Amino acid sequence: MYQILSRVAMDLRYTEQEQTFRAELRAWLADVLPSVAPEPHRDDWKNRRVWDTGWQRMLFDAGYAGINWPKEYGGRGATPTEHLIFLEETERMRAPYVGMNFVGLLHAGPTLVAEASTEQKAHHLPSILKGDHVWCQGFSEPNAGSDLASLQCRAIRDGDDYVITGQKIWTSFAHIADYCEMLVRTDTEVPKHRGITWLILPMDAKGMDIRPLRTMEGSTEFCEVFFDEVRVPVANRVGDENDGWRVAMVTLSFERGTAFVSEMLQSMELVRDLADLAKKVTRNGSAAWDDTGLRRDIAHLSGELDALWSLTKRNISEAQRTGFVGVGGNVFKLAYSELRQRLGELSLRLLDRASLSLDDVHELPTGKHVHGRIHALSIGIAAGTSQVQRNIVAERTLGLPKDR
Amino acid sequence: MYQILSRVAMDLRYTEQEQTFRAELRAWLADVLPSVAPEPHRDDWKNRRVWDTGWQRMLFDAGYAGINWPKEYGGRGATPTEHLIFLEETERMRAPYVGMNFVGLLHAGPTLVAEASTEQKAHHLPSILKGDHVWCQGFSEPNAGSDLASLQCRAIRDGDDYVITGQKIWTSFAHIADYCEMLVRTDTEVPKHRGITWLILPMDAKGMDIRPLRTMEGSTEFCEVFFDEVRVPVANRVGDENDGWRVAMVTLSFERGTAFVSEMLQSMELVRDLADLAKKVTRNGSAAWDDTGLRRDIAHLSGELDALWSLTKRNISEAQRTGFVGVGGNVFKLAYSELRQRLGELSLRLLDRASLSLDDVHELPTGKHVHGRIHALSIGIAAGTSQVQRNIVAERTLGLPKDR
Amino acid sequence: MDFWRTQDQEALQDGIRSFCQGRFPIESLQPIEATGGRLDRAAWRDLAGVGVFSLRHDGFSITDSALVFEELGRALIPGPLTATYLAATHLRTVLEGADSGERIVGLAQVAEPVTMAEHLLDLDSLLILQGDSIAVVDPNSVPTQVVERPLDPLTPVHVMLSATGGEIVATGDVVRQWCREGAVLTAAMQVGASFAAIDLAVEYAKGREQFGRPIGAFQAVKHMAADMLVKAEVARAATYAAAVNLDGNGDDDLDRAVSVAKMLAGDAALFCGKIGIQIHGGMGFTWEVNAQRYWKRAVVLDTHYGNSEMHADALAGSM
Amino acid sequence: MDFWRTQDQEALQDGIRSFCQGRFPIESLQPIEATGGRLDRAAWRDLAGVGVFSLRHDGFSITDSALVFEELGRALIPGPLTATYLAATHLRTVLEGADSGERIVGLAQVAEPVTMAEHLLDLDSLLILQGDSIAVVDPNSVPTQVVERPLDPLTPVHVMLSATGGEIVATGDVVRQWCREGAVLTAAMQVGASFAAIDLAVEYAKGREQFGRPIGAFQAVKHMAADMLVKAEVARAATYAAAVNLDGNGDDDLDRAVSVAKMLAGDAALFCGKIGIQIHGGMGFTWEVNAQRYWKRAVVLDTHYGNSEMHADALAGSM
Repeated sequence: MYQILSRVAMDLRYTEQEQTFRAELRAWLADVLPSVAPEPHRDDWKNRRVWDTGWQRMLFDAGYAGINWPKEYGGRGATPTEHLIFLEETERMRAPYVGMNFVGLLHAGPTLVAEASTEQKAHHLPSILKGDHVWCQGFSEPNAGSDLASLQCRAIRDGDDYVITGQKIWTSFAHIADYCEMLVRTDTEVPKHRGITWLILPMDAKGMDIRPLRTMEGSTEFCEVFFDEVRVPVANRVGDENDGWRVAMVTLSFERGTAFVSEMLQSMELVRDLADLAKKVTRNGSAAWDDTGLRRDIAHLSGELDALWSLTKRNISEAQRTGFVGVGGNVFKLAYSELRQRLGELSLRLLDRASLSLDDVHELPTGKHVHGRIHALSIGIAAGTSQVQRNIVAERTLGLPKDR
Repeated sequence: MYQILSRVAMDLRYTEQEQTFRAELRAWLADVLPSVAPEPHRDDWKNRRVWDTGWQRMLFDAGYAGINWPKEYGGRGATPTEHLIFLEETERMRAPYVGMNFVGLLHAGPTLVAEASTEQKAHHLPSILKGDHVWCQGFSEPNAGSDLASLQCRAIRDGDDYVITGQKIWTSFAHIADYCEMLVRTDTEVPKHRGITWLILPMDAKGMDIRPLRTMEGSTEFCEVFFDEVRVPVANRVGDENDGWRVAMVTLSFERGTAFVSEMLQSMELVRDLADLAKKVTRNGSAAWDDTGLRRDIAHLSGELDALWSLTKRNISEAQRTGFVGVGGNVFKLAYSELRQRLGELSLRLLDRASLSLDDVHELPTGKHVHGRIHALSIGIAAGTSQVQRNIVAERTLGLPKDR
Repeated sequence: MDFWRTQDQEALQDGIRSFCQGRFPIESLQPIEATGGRLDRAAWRDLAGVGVFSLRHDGFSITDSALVFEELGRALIPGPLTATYLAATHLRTVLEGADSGERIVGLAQVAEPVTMAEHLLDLDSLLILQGDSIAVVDPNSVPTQVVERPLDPLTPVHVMLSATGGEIVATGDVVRQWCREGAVLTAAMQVGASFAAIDLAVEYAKGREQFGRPIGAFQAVKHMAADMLVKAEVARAATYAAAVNLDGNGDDDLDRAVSVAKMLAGDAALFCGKIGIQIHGGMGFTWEVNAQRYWKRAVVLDTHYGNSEMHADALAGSM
Repeated sequence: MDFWRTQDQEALQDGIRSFCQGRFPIESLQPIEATGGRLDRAAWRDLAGVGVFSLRHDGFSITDSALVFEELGRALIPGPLTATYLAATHLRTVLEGADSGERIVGLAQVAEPVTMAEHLLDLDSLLILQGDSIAVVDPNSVPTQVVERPLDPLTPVHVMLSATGGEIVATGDVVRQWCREGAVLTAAMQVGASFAAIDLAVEYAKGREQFGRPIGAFQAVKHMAADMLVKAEVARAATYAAAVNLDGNGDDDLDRAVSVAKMLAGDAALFCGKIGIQIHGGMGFTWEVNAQRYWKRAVVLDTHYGNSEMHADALAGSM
């Protein structure tokens, strides 16, 4: 009754073109990675900057910077699948991560590409791609987290400047960044989404107080930033005054399904390592892996990760077809957050007393599992809590009525 | 620094007096149970009535009817702990359940005790205790479930009668009951809680259409009842007109922590039986019980049930001290509902193909586990969904703000 | 890499969905239950008529078939769908007429603690799967005992008192492939049933008002619905991936991909069935509302070609 | 049967709670972390001063002790509390001064994959528990390796490179009873930490506004908080029951009652710690907010006297 019209089929394999891309990338990585210096200590921010931006410059010189940026702005214009391959290969070869270039490359840069003036683009885009400038993000505030649009940090027009007074939080690498993409309130009289403006803030402006915010693991990449009459030229505004909410949301539509690829690959390795550890660790005289319950739980997680990898490929394929990822992105994050919590809990049960150390103990590779468990506590909070994500899925995808 | 003032201690053991009560009850049960006829078929409502009320009469004659009712109204005036013992012993000896006497004994009767007139009490209480009259409950409506107070079934005063038109649902045993405790709307102009009245409806009144409501298991104890100008004398009103919400809620404060005792005891037996079954059933050539994961999950459930039994004793002790159960009742139901779902899921995994039959298959005692799994689907719905229970716990106990 | 339905596939799936809605509307299930779950041969032939059983010989892929079976699962169509499809695909000459709907073929997998055959009274041929061989027997000849009250009234079952004998019609690689395809097509049905349960619950949550607003406006209900969707979407990705791999268009280990699909689709269908009932409140527990039918079917399908736990164990074995 | 706190017990527990709030306010934890989790001997003596370690010799029961330890857990008081209490109770003559706070006694249980000692630098005596014997060693004499970054900065740990030697000070029944009491008192601390995590999360949810209302008005947050309370209350019932049974005022199997308590209190503390962080959102992940401290302590306490899973296995063994 139904006819087969074309021989096109769903295909999880990479095309010849994609394989060529992978082979070239892999060859290049094999060539250059030995020359990359060892990673600096996690709290040595000065040298981390040198390391992160140095790697970015190497990518730039080889034509891999801004892999998913349009060619006309200096990017490679790669497809989402090529982006996936890029992330796969750099992870597999243990190349440096995007590190402190992430706001510039993945958020501020794409926003500038979409919304900035010709001059702004010319000034900022090349320096982001080359690793010359590091960006940070000034969006969240102590009282504007899940409800970002309620932000209060005030910018008042004064001649050719905006004068900013207020506070931002969760600004990563603020102490080391050159620029900050900032959302400020420029009109308090209108509904909250309509009085927000998007600004480029040079981090050497006067009147800022940057205080590191220590996480529960003791790391200090996040900062609180206090603004006391900080002046930013009106020329640094991107988009119209009071149109900043739209400008900021533009970037969300850039999501091509690749946001969690590196995380995913690490998680898959983490589960494999956990299985290996279970084979090594003894419990009551035999390998922990002999415990069918533990084994089944690890295998279940491993299977779920395979499925999330398939979901990632679906999201990327959808992006390739339609230009954006639909419900898949939220679904992914919800499933992934929950899975990582279970993985973390399982890890700690296996480690038992070894979980009391953040570092490896006794020549057992346990530190990564403890770190992974703590990291898991943050996944369902950062970039939209699971509670907010569920609302989005329920309201936008399933069409359930808004709360009010 | 602290001193021991008295030798009173928390004690989980039964006092001598309680042990005497138990011994007498046990002796009586051993004496009479052999004379109780076999339980009629589950859908043979006529004979079920005879059986249930016959047992109630035996309890009455022996002084065990209305175990927790005040003595002045014909009850035994037992303490909550004695009530617990009563439920333990009747369960252990496999005596008949309260069956279709439950609305009369556990809800309508206690409401009459608290709120009815002397004439109403004199007319109804003895007949409930003796098993002469069976009661049902007409509270829920198709559009008034979790939000019971929004009930619409209308009663209009006409001389010495109320004239009832509307619909009720989830009225168990309506087709066999003599009386119905009913909530009707007598004022539509006031806030919803303030226009409700509590009536005693004789089930032989004209104008009712009773239709059995089949459950997913195929059983038919629940009914829908349709009212078309059904006349009930004003003399049958309990409490004031429009004060019915308060009258109905009075019974909630009678909760003495014993509501789920029989359920609990059955669940504990179910888990023991599941463990036994796991020792009997083979999987890949060895006993399913050899699977550490399955075994651990069963043991965990078993331990949780022990804890819920302890919680039950705490609730009962609190009732004994203070006259009512605080947060413990809601906590119990939430934990118990969730536990039974997990138990049900675990059972079906063990049964695998045997779960496709509601009855035992192949001489394996599997039917009770399948039934138990289906029953579990209802526990978190009946008598307040888990969602409503969580709201109550969060708002009343933890003091979190109301939604609106 | 392209892991999104093609336009052809979209048309195929939409077409089957329309067919199912027309020929097997969800309201038709209660009358079937009243007959003891007996199959309607005319309806079965209509299934064959749209090509459900002959997909592979008509040139459609396993992935195409999974899309079709997703719709059969969504519509809760009763009957030995996978067995007849697989017989038509792999035993075409031995079991003539399976593809045309003339021969209804069932399959019973020898299992612990009990071996059960579904729809026995309506079968023309019964296959018995044991280890890596499949035998065919006359459904009337095997000693069985009827189950008086099946869990799913749309899936009548008999206990098989003996599961030996019959003529061996497939062994080894054919049977292994059969089981892979059977598991993936079952997973597809589980995925379809999951989405149907979600649709029903969401529809109810939009219309049902309590406390002055639709219950779907309450976060508790919203979040349950969102969790259902998450499980179903993840299971769907795994199921499609397994099918694509079976079609030779992937590089994954086949058995692993199949186990991931069956494991997660089983979890999803049971979860969505359960939460669908919960969202319906008391009505979810009634015969008249379909919510419980999705849960019951989920229980049945979980036991086909290895339940969720067995597939998790299989995954563990490969790690 | 009377399973509710007596007035005496209420006074005792309230008194200890006031003491803890005054002497160990929650704000005092950060400064202790800055010292590497070193114990303050004066504070330790004050604990002894209110009788925490000498409860049993002062005539208090195990149940009374559990109520006291619930408060110590609620306040997240660092240090080898159970070990010093048990030493003062069961090894009074061998380890003089434990009850008066002059001798800080720790205990390391030989475990797989690694044996660790907590608070080693502050111990006067280290007990090593292996199987059913306890030996005492000089904390300075055992070969150890410091853990540079402990998970819980309030619980500094050393890996023990060897856990042999020392003088055997207890065996058999004494050790079995020791482990039961240790597990129950740890469970009590887990229960206390659970309730403290709930209180903190609820307080935050009442004050924190998003979308124009306190986040505690959202069902999602409410239901998480309710689930925390359910876990904590069930664990508390199990813990008190185990203590009452150990006091001889119950008819349950002692080992079973203890395992139920430790299993559920461990689950509860980890769950409440985790959800407490989630309710706090980003702030829950910061050093400055105490939410994460409850979770970290929950991880530590779960590893004392057998973790939750081990106790589930013990229960299985008895079925």
